[in-house]
Amino acid sequence: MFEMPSGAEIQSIISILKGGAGYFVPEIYLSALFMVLILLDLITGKKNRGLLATVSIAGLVGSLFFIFKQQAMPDTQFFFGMYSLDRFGIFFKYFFVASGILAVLTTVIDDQLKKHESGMGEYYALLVAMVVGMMMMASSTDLLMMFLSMELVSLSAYALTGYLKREPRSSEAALKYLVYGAVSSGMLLYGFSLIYGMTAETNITRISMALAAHGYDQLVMILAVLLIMAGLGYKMGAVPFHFWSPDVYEGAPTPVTAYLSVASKAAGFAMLMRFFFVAVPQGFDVSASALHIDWLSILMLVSAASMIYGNVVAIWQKNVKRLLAYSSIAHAGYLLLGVITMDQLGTQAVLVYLSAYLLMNYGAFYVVILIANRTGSENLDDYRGLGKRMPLLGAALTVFLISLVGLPPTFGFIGKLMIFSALIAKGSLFMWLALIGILTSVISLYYYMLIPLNMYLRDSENAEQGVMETGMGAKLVTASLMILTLWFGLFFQPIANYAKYSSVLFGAFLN
Amino acid sequence: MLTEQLLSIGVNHFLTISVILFGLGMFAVMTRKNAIVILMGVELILNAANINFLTFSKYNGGMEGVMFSLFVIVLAAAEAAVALAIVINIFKTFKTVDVSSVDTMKE
Amino acid sequence: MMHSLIQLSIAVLLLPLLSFVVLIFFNRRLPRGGDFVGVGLLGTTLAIALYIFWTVIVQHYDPAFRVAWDFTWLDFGDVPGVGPLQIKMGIVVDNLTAIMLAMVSLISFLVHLYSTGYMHGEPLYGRFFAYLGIFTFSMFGIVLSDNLFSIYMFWELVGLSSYLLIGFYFHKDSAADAQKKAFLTNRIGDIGMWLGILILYSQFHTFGYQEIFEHIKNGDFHMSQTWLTAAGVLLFMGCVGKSAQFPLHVWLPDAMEGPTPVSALIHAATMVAAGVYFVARIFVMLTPDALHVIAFIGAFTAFMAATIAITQHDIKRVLAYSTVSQLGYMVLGLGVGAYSAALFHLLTHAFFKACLFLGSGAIIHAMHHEQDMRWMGGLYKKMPWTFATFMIATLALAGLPLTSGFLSKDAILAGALGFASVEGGGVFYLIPVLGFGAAVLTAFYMGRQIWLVFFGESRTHLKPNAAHSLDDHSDGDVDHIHDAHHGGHDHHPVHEVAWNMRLPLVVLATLSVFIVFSPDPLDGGKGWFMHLVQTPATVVSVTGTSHESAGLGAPEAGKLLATAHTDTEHVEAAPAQGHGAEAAHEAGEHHGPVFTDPRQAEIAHMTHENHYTAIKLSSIMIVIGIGMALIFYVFRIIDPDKTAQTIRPLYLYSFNKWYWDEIYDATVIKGSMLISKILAWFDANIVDGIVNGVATVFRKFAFFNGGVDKYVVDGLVNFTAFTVQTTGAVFRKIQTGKVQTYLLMVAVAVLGWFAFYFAHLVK
Amino acid sequence: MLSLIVFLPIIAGLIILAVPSSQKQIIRIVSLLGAIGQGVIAVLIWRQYDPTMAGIVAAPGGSLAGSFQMIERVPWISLDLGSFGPLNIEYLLGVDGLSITMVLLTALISIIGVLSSWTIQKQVKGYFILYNLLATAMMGCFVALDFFLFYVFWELMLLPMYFLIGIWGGPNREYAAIKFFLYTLFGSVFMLLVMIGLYFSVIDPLTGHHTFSLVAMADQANYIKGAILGPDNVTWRYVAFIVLFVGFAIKVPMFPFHTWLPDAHVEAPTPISVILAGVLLKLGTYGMMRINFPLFPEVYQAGLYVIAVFGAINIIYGAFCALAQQDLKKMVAYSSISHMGYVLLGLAAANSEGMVGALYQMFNHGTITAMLFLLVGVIYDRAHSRQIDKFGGLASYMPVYTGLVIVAWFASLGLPGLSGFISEAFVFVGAFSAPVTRPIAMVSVLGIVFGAAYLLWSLQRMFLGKRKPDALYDLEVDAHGHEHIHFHDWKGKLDLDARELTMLVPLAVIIIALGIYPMPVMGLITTSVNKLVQVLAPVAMSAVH
Repeated sequence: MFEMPSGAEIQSIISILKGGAGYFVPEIYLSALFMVLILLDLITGKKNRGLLATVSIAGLVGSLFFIFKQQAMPDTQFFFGMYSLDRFGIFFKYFFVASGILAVLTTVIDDQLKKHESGMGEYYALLVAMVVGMMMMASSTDLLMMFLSMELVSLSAYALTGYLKREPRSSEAALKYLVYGAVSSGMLLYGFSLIYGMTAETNITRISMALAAHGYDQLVMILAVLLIMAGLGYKMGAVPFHFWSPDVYEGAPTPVTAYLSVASKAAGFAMLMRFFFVAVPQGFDVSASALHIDWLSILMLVSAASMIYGNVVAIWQKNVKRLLAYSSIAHAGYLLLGVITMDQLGTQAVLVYLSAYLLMNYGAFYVVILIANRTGSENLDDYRGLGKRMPLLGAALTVFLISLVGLPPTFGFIGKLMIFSALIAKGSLFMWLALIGILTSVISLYYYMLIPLNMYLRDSENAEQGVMETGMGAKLVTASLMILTLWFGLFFQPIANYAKYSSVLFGAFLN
Repeated sequence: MLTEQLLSIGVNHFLTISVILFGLGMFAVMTRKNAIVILMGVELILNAANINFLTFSKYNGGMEGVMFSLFVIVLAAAEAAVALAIVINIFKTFKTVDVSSVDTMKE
Repeated sequence: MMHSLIQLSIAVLLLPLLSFVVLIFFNRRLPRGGDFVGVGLLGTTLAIALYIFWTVIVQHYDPAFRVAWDFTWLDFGDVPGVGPLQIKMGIVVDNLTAIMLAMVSLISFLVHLYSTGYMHGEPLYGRFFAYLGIFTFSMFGIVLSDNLFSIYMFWELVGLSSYLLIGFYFHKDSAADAQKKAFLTNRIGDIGMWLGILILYSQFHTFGYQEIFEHIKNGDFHMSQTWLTAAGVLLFMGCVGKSAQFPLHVWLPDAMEGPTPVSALIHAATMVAAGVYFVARIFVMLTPDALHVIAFIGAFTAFMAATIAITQHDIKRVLAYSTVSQLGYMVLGLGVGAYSAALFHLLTHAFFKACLFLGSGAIIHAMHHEQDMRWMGGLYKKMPWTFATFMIATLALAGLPLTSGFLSKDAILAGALGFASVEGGGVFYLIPVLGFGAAVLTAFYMGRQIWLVFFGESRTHLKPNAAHSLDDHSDGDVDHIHDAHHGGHDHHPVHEVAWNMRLPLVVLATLSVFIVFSPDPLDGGKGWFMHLVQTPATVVSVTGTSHESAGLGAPEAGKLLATAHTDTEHVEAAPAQGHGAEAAHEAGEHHGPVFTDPRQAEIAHMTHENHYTAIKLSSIMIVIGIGMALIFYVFRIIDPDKTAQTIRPLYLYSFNKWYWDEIYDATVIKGSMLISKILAWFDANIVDGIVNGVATVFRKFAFFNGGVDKYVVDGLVNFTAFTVQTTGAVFRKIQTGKVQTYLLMVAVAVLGWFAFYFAHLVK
Repeated sequence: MLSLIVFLPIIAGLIILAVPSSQKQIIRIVSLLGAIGQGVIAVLIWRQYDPTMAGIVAAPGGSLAGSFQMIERVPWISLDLGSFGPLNIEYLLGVDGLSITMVLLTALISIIGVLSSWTIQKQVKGYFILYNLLATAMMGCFVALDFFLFYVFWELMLLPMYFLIGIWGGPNREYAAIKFFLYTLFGSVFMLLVMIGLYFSVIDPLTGHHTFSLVAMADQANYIKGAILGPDNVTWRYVAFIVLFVGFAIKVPMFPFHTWLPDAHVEAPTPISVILAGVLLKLGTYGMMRINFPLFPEVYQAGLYVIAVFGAINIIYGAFCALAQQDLKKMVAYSSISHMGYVLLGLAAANSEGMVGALYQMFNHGTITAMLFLLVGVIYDRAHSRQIDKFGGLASYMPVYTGLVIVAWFASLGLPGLSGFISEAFVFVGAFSAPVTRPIAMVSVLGIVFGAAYLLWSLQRMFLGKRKPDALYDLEVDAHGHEHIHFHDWKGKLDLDARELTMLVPLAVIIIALGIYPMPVMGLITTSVNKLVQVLAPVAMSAVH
């Protein structure tokens, strides 16, 4: 039934591919970087840490150039509609590269990884691979591409999580992550298959057309959406698909934790928004049932659950990494609020919130790593009296946490402001969600403040009280992150405007 | 006779099978202790999806389904590789491949 | 252009303040504690006050004399709904003011002088004069105020100074208690007064007397007449507190904890009279109903206090209760409409009661701070001057003819009789009856006091373990005077006091003789006072309308008032004119005012009618009283102690001051303390987290730093904390650490969700 | 001018940041200079201020210049929100009658606070940095006319306060600090929602865009029909009002949201108590007058009675609780609850007398309570105890201290001639003149007695009566037979020393002066308050007379 394509056809295909490649430069470039890193690792022996780090940072920074060049290009779809180039995607490309750079920076200061005996080659390679994968997650417009990119991210993530082979918690985290991830992606895949079955299409734009044209069976659609939500929810770490995240965040090497909690979550959101805004923008037709059933209502429940669950459970944590893990679940909930409004303002809000989250969460983890290097512990009780012993870090961490709570004058506050603005702009429709968000953020204050509470209000039992010195570079990074968090808290115009500019998805029509 | 029966096999049959496979996979994943068996369960899930894709691409026409299943198979292989590495590592550190006994981090 | 009298009276007002300021800051640096500053400044004040008195009273001898001056104190700008609103402060000088100024400054000066002797050697000698200074200042303030707001301010300021002076021996717990009691009791009265002021302000947006009276006259009072009565009664509550009327009289006797000069100045002559003065100021706006209340309270107080006075042992307490009783007379007088009589009594009483207190002070001084009359006696030889003056004052107090007291008290009683006959009702005769009863008792207890103190043998030696009981008047703890004074007092004989304490006695005694006030020893009405201080015409319309217009909407009530006013005039035209004519005829010899308000006119008339009855009756009463005193104490025909035994319950009832203190303590004080305890508990345990109970429950499954979780519980408000915590605790358990459980959860979630939608779609 | 007075402390803070933490004296002096600078500017502003200009709302034609003064207006943020038009946030400062008094108060209290912080020895550097941050935030709240800016300052106060209580506080400080933080945040997060809602409901007549400007929001004409808080959306307007009110009421603090206050005060170090009682509480009522009431006048009118009831509860309830306290500082804390009740009552009167009384009470309560807490601090420094019953007869040994205590105590119980009386009096005058609140006013008058009761009682127990021989101090008799007491481990002067006098005497002078002639302060506020009353009660106005 399939007849072979003629030579001419093959020619045309190749030319099309060539044409598309022009829009694909950053990804190609980063894949190259990936290769380079592996080769470097093979060539240079064990003593290559500094080298690899520098190369990967240099490479990542270089990629920014190509991304920048893409801004001039018109929004388009290529590779037979498999992949798209639009402002939304570009924003996330910047985002992931930035997070990649930060990941490298956090890696180089982490003592755990320094002590890691078998080299770091694959580590940086995998890091870059993840960047590529996430970029593709953000830009792919075809179910197949989405699945592939997501798997790419997941596989590298498993490996990175289990990178500390001697560390039981690391391995355990890897195992859980793996099993959980595999099943979730399996569900996602099954959901995709159902969609494909209903529409005979894999390109999301055409899917939405098909859905609009021929209609579909409600029940199957719901099943498909639920399964897809399971897959995406796992990437975003949203209740009730979050279960992996606390354990993985706790077990993984801290830089990886930071990376996962920010970047792969963001990738999940990018994909979520693209899929739902483009493939099923109108939700479902509600005529079918009295109860207003559509994917929006599912998202609402997910987001409410995430906000409540994440914050409430975080109160109980005494391990800082785990605490931040739970809080990241809550933040997924806040981000979903922006998605629910399903308009440009909401998208803009999500983008702003994400960039805020990038700064503050990375800042927090950065300081946590620095502290862990000194005290060798991530337990809340071991933070006692640290405020006096490392003044800068203490202050910085406090700022990041305040920002995570969402108090002015920090970037986090702006994120919350935008999100809630988006909600309230919709009138009283989403007010109850806004209320949940507000109240849970009060709860979040409590557990976030536990850290400064221990750092400043309590004195450590152990005798030595001297000031703990940290490297100049580390101090510099911390300080700059802190200043940025504060600066954008007061002058967020550029970022917010850029987010507005970027809140345009190919093939999606947001009011 | 036989051919008729073969011809009378429709989408539903395939879908039923895939659902069964999916269910079996989930069941295996949730109940089996041995990590390897769990991975098998994952394979079942993926292949259930594959069956869907192939069925749909057969009955809707078009190649996307076939492509999809091909890539899935490839990915499954890759995933298995990573998985095995991790499982081996687990065995090294925990001296067991019983997933349910690997629960030092909780709550 | 400010009237010269105003300037002078401002000087009068401020000089004592100056004395206060100087002394409070520099008393330690100045020689002799700077007492000369106080005395000197007060002397000047006295001179000025007397000059004012001379100009006002003697030069223009005119009932209607009045100069006023005011300035804008607060400017509220153009208030929405009211228009331009200014709060003015000002002073008014009329006959009454001039008289009060003279009286207050005179007594104050004498007390200053007296204190230089009496308080000599006190560690806080200088500060004492400072306090006297601020008291005098605030007292002048009350006298001169032309509006309710400023009088209220000075009202509380005298409260403060009395607080400070009562507690002058603050190291004595009794004194500390007394000062607190005095201030709080007064505050209760002030609440009423303040509410009264508020009622008036809320209607007229002004505090000035004249404006308010004008408005009322014009029927601008837009609430029901009942409110006006209420306003009157409430304002009167201020007087109840300050002038120690029942039920707020309890503080005055305790106030005797203060130094005796203070008792003389503040708690006998001036401050306590301020209440009466204030009622006189607002007299014209008091509705008949309000006046009835006032009359009854006055009468009851007069009688009750007298009954208590007869059994007290402490020389000062007897005088204190007699003060309360006499104030009762004055209030009674105002209540029955005997306006000028009451104020007349205020003046006379000020002099003879001050004289009595200073005399008792001299005695106490001489007796080395012995205050119990049971251990005195036979002093008339040793202290002739004191005895003489004390005697005159006593007679005045008892109200014997030829004394000032006779004139005023008799006028009041006459008024009471007149009032009763006008009101007609039998119950109203209770007032004169109580009045005369009090007269008997007054005569009796004063006779008793004179006898116990001055006659018979000295009973000092009879006192059980003297040394000890001296110490309960002065805890030997941080007290230097008493070392100075009764260091081995047995050796020193009792002797007459020095000139600076004797002079005031003489002056005051002289002022207790009838001739000062009236040429006719039997009729104060012929005197200058009664002429110059005449009952002002009321501004409220007559009785009856109050009931009709009660409960009507504001404007209607206003109109109705106006009409009612007019037609009542029609109705009562005849009698009003009748009495008016007679009153006018009386006016010929009595200079009595002519009233438009028939009720006032009638009362004035009947008062005059009853004048001689009153004289006869009261003389009889006094004779009875003194007679009994003689029977009991001089001739000892009946042994008072035996009698006390036979009528023990009555005796105790009187001796324990009708148990008012106990009653109040049991109800008011204990009550509020209880409430406060309850509320505080409520605050600590209920409001601050209904959770605290829950908290304990919750701590059981808190595994986290015992302290910290408590913070959440109490910190997050009430049940929120609990919910948050528990849900957290429950959800936590979901995270079992077993990846397969997680997957199960996800599967369950997805399937459950699907089932939910399935159910909704398939039906 | 205003920017300077707002950010001067921050500048001081930055300078301190550069100073090595060993140089305690320099740090103190720097922040003192900062505070004094603030004071000087405040006085300059006061001199320049024209009391005839009303403020509250924009002058006819929508220009601020006609009604507010010392306006500073800089575009801050301008975003494109697509279909919602541009988001404009302005850096908008200005003063009117409501703020000018509070600015003066804040400047004064800041100076006092620095002086009384002199004795802080622990982590001086950090302390003063936070202190200056706090000072900036407070001042900012009072001069900000842009809701967003106000909110930023408002939240900015929380963190320094948290640490100042939490690090330098008493034994139970952690609890008090987190409690304060959570309570106040709970109040303010709702404010965030309302703020956004208002933003989408209000159009600035001049630009035609949505705006955060409080002045524009105060004019009901600027609200869009159909918007979430539009004039026709009654339900949400009520909700918004209540939410805002609770937010501010927590700061006031109003029963039943007051329980953070006693703990915070008891644990906080003296200067922080002074700031807290002197300025922060006023922010609650200021917020009501500036934001809560003018933005929702009709809801306010509907709620007068309730507000008044809560005011009365505060007055009586606070007084009763104070009566039962053993800890002197706790008693003072409850007394401020009681006194803020007067402010609420005055606000509920909705007429000029009441509002002027309330605003004036805010100022006076600031000075008086500051003095009270300073005095408590003095005795605590010496005796390391605040248990009322442990003292007795102190008047004999600390006459100057006792004198000032008497001034403060009597000012607090509203003695005429001292500033507290005037404000309380006019609160009552106003509340009684308004028919709605009349009955409540009559009840609240009881507060006068109970106020006197707890103050006099504590005065008696601590300063009068017999000296209680006690572990706090021992006694020695000198050659002249005069007795002196010595507090254990207190080396300093027994009676007040120079520094304490420099803090206390000015306050006493202000209290007395403003008690005798209030116009210097009252004259500033009357015009604005009259305007405010007009804005709040366009209907009720004609009804009064």
